[in-house]
Amino acid sequence: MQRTDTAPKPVSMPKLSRETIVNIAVMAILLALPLWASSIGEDYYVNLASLITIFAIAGVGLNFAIGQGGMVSFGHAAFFGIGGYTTGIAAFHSFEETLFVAMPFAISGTNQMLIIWIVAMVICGIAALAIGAISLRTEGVYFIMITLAFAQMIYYFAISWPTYGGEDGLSIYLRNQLPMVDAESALTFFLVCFILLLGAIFVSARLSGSRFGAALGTARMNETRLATSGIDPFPIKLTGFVISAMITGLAGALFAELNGFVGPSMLSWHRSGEIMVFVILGGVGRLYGPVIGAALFVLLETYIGEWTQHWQLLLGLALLGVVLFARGGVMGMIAGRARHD
Amino acid sequence: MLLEVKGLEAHYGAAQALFGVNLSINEGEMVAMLGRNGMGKSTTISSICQMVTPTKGTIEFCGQSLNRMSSHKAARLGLGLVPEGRRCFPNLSVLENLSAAARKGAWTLDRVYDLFPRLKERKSQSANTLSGGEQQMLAISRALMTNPKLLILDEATEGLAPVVRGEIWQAIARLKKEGLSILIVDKTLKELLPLADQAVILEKGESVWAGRPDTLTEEMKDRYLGL
Amino acid sequence: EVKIGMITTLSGGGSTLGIDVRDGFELALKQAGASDVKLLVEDDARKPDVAKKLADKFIQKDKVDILTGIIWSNLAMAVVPAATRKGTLYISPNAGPSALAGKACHENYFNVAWQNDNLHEAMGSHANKADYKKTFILAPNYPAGTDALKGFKRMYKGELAGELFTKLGQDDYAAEIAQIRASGADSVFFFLPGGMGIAFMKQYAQSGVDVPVMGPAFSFSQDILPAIGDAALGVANSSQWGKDIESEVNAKFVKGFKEAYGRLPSLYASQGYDAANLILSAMEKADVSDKDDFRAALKEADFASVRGDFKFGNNNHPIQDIYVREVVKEDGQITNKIVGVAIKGHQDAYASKCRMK
Amino acid sequence: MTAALIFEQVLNGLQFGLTLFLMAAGLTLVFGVMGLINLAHGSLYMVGAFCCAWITQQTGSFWLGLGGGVLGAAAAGALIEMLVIRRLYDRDHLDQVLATFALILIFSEGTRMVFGSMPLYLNIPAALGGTMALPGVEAYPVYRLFIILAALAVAMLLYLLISKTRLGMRIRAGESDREMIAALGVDIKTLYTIVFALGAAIAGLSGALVGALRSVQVGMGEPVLILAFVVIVIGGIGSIKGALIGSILIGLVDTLGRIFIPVILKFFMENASANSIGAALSSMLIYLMMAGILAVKPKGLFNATN
Amino acid sequence: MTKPVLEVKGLHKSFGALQATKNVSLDLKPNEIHALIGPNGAGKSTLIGQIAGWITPDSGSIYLDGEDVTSETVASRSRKGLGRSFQVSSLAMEVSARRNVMLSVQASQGSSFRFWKQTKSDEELRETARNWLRKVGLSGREDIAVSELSHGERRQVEVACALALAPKALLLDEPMAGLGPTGSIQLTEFLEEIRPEIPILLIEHDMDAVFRLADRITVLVGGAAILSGSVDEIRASALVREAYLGEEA
Ligand SMILES: Nc1ncnc2c1ncn2[C@@H]1O[C@H](COP(=O)(O)OP(=O)(O)OP(=O)(O)O)[C@@H](O)[C@H]1O
Ligand SMILES: Nc1ncnc2c1ncn2[C@@H]1O[C@H](COP(=O)(O)OP(=O)(O)OP(=O)(O)O)[C@@H](O)[C@H]1O
Ligand SMILES: [Mg+2]
Ligand SMILES: [Mg+2]
Repeated sequence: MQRTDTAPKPVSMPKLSRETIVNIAVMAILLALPLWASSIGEDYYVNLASLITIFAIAGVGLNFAIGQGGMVSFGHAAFFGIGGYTTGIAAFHSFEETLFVAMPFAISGTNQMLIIWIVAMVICGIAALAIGAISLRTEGVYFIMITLAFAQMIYYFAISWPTYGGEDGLSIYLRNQLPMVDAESALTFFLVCFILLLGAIFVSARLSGSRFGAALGTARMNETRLATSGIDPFPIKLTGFVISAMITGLAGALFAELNGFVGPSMLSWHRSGEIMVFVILGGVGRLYGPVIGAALFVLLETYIGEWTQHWQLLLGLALLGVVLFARGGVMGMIAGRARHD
Repeated sequence: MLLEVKGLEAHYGAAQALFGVNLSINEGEMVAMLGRNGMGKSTTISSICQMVTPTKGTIEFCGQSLNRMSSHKAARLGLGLVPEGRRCFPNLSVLENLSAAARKGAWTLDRVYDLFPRLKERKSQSANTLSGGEQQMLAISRALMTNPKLLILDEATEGLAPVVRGEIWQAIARLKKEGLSILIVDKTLKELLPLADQAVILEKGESVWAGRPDTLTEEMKDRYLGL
Repeated sequence: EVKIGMITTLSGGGSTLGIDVRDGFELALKQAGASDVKLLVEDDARKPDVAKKLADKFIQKDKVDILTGIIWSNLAMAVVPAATRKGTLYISPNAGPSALAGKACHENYFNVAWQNDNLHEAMGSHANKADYKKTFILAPNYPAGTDALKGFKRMYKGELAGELFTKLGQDDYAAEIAQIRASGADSVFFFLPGGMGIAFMKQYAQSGVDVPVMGPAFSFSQDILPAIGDAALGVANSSQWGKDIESEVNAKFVKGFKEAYGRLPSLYASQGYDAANLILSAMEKADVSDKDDFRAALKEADFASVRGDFKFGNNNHPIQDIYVREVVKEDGQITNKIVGVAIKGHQDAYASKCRMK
Repeated sequence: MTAALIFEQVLNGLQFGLTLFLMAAGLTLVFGVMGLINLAHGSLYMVGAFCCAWITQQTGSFWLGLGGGVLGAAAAGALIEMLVIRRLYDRDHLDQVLATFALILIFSEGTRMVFGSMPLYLNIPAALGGTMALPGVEAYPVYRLFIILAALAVAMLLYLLISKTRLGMRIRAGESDREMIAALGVDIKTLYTIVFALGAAIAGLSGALVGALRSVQVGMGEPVLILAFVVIVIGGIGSIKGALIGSILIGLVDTLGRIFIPVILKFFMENASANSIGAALSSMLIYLMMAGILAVKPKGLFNATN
Repeated sequence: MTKPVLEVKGLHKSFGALQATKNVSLDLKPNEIHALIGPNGAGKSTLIGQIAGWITPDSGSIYLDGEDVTSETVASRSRKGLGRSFQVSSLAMEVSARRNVMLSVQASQGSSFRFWKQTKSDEELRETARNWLRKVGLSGREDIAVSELSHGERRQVEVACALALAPKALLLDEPMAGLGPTGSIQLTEFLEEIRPEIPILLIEHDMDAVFRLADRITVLVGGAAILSGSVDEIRASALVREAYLGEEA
């Protein structure tokens, strides 16, 4: 029924779309730089790459909620922080050789990362189940604000809870351990983070393409449609929210390991905003968007900070430029509008 | 000449929707725009009202070129739009819908209420809870309240009960008799054609025929309108 | 050559403290004409993880010998334990959390300012001297706040008219002031750093309550006094330094600071100045590449502190006199004047928990 | 604890709530009416306070400063509307969050570059200094009463503007369908600039008024901003009435909570822990209340649409 | 007598002072098209809303295949076999027509909590969706985003979505609205075709279609069902002429 000026797309589509090429390039650079830096003994850059990777995982988590389920959470710092505190508290008890809970059964601390990750994700999942069950009754801006409210509650709780340091936070004196590898080594730790990032992206992609993903995506686009098709939106969205929180929680646990420190600033609304910035900068709903977003943000923050004391002004201008002139984030700018088959 | 459109082309993103539409309306005339689904009738209307920016062609209204004019300025020259899908302001009451954009002139609240008494009954109800037909009446009235020189009706009788449809046709006939110029798109040719002074047929985004409605042959109706 | 990495707060809330520390530090280097010191300064924006990242950068990339500059306890806790454990020296020009003075003390960590509780303890001791019997005390509900009230109570012998923890960042104190009025207190001690203190003092002055107020120097330091204005006049506050301490080095510092930056120096500037001078004094005695030597030289604290006598205790925290200052107007400018000594040769309460000798 | 003290605390809560309302009013106007999440609203509050403090310092007149604060914020608002905000109306909330987050950074750093890092001096005018006796309260600061009155006046004017004037109708119409209201001949672009500047002016007013009570420093807008968001969400976005009720509710709950929770806890536990747990609880209280209200009424207490 | 597939008993609904549904009882039998007509604002959409579960009735009950579903959610009614279209299309606009239909197919096949298998390579799911789209006359348009389809085509997608649920009963709210003459005729023929399998409760202002399709017509005025009967009975009623049809009958 309509004509187009130019022939739409060449018939023999090249196998790799532009987005795929960008994705591969970004991941290759993210992997190659620390390998190179480590080879010349500059662990600082390796840690910087780990930081980007960890932020990217947090972003992948939030992106699943926003990009797939349309749940714009302004409280994901809660999960990031809970993941972090799980690590911090486990390490604290393991270091002090005290028990976390004595009654009704004894739970001691641990310094095994694998266990900590699982526990952190489970706790985040439970927290998200509770927060989501209440928050998902609301929508739009109300959802943004109620998630913020829950995060703020946890933030104030952490600040005034003396056992684990309150505002001063908790130091992790020794990085926790992984079986068979030396997690203290910057490069090894980076590789672990990188593999987890790949895992998070893979899981997120798989889920998005599944029947569950189809339902979740429809919940974002048109909830009425979803219900009319016979699928209750609420449990679908809640499940999506929980999965998203668990991924972000894992990132929090890694962040604590990287810094050797946890504190309430992991839970603050600025942190929620930053995770959201990673997602938007990279491009909402783009699988690898958060990687680009996190990399860009960390690099801007690090390098503008070196130039000038007024780096926040430049950072602000840079962010503003991206929103105004690169619709759909950096990925949108490079690879065009998102396509859903 | 009240409105003159020449060689109009328009795009949605990369996809071209209009490929050259010509259309002219004289003072006091009622012109029907005909065509099957998706042939570009609504797009032509949006282009006239500057809601879609034409990529080619000229639009002249009251001797003034509308090209590149912003939508509100074009409207103030005297375009009164009843859009496809009604688009009443859902969060405003009926009364507020009517008065928000009203401009001085012959059409007043009383006259509109006279035309559609149902609206008076519902004047403080918010528009999102009106029934479909009530919303349609509201949309027409809202356009009248701006006291336009040219009333543009896009599918103004869609989804209306037969009696109401009858009423609306009567109202349109009355408006025409009072000398209001009208550009109209509607499915029900049975009621439309007897009223119209001129008709234009769009086919795939192009105006392919223009003339008096009674000169429309059955063969053309079949070919262009699917009757 | 000695490479020093300074991580401090130069943007966002509380940046005046960081700026003063930096300026004081740079002034000392300039006055000493130290050409063999390379100072790198970066802004932590008051975020623990940024501070941590900067510390990594200074240690791993720039290979600095000494770190310094952190203002806030929570940032110090994020940076110091790991850095000192890895063998980097850390000289604190401000934050002195109790953990680092006690159980978690470390030979590579030196604090030239105070242990966090010091000024509060001094104020408690001052309250006894001023013969206050019923003091109302308040602080924000976070570790520094609870430590502050603990510190005050450690010395104070009178009875408490009330004890309140406020929300961190709170800026309306009408409700608290009403409680003070109703409590029948004969004095008020508060620890509300930054904007919280400004808001409290202004509102207190407007409230018509005329019970005398006292607090640590933080709410009356030169960087915020002008913002409080006349409402601060007459308030007693404790500080280990004052610009009117009579010594050659202090005069040189105050004059130099005014000339270089066009404003009066604050307590924080004096701490930055002392930190730099401490490092310079050690550099004269030892080479920084020999860690043990250099540490020993630092511990001797053989430098002229702007506050007068200064030495380190077993936990590398100062043993020092703490003064009582009063807010006054001098030539139309609001500032502090020393009116007495609150406590002499004071050492912090955590020193005994530190394993070091 | 006496009845008089409780009454005074209620008054304090009310007053605290109304200062919040001043901030929330402009926010809900822009947020509800134009559908824009403006995180930079706190920056406009800061601009108002800084302009007021600076002009007061230069001229010695608080009232000139107040006027300058309002105008300065309005001008800043109009400027960012035309340069930035205008491009965000038809974007989703995410883009708005990011862009206005960027504006916060720009404003904060810009203000620091102009005025330096030190807090500025701004005190209440002598005419409004001092206290007066109220029934049940022996001495209540006059300035706080003045703020109460100012907030109520703003509430009244805004309510009338939005719900009773044609300007208000057009603004609301634009919220649901900008394209359509423009097609009916309303210059929605200019209208929105005006509304945004109006919202900014109210933020500036509250910054100037409240700044004299608190501290005028970079970043002063952020804590208030979050509270103001809480207020308008509780009240129902876009509803001036909701913002008013919401802010009073928050003011009362926060004030009474932080005073009485420790008192109540002291019945159950020793003093020190009652104090710190009470403080912890009361800082979480308003968020707890917000979650509770939204769980029951997901669109706030007074939703403007429906 | 055959058992009705859908039965509504004594339904009441008020919006404030306005009584939008007044004691309405009606049923839908197998193999029939039951048309619901009435003036604008008579409460037809409100009635459909209550049957589908979007609006909670003040009193009365709704039975689907003999089971009381009055307190069930929208989704569960859909799963139990109630398909519907909306007066204004409600689809996921950003994705293709096929994706919209696939969702209904997937729901009809059971739980959506399947996390791993990719729908893209689920040929059966895609094929089924394609079949439904072909049935409503949208072959060749499956992979176009709904936002790029015309008004009329969207209506067809919506009907396909409803059919894909393999419903026991179909609620169609003005499916002809926005369709040109050709489209209306096609859709009429199609509904004719599925009538033997799926009974339809049809709201429509297009009287040509109603008179051609309906086995039974119920007239709703002011929230109440004032008359129910065959096409001829309704055409003949003076009351209906006056309240609704006007000159058109
Ligand atoms: N927002 C849009 N984006 C992309 N394409 C569009 C958009 N609106 C319409 N089109 C396309 O433009 C063409 C013309 O559509 P238009 O709505 O003008 O037709 P019409 O004659 O009004 O049809 P109908 O009778 O169905 O209302 C159609 O092919 C349609 O698919
Ligand atoms: N949420 C509501 N609040 C108040 N009144 C409402 C609400 N929903 C519907 N109404 C009113 O109930 C009446 C019935 O509306 P309904 O949409 O059911 O009519 P309808 O028969 O479908 O009309 P149409 O054929 O025009 O679509 C109308 O007068 C409408 O204004
Ligand atoms: Mg059309
Ligand atoms: Mg209807």
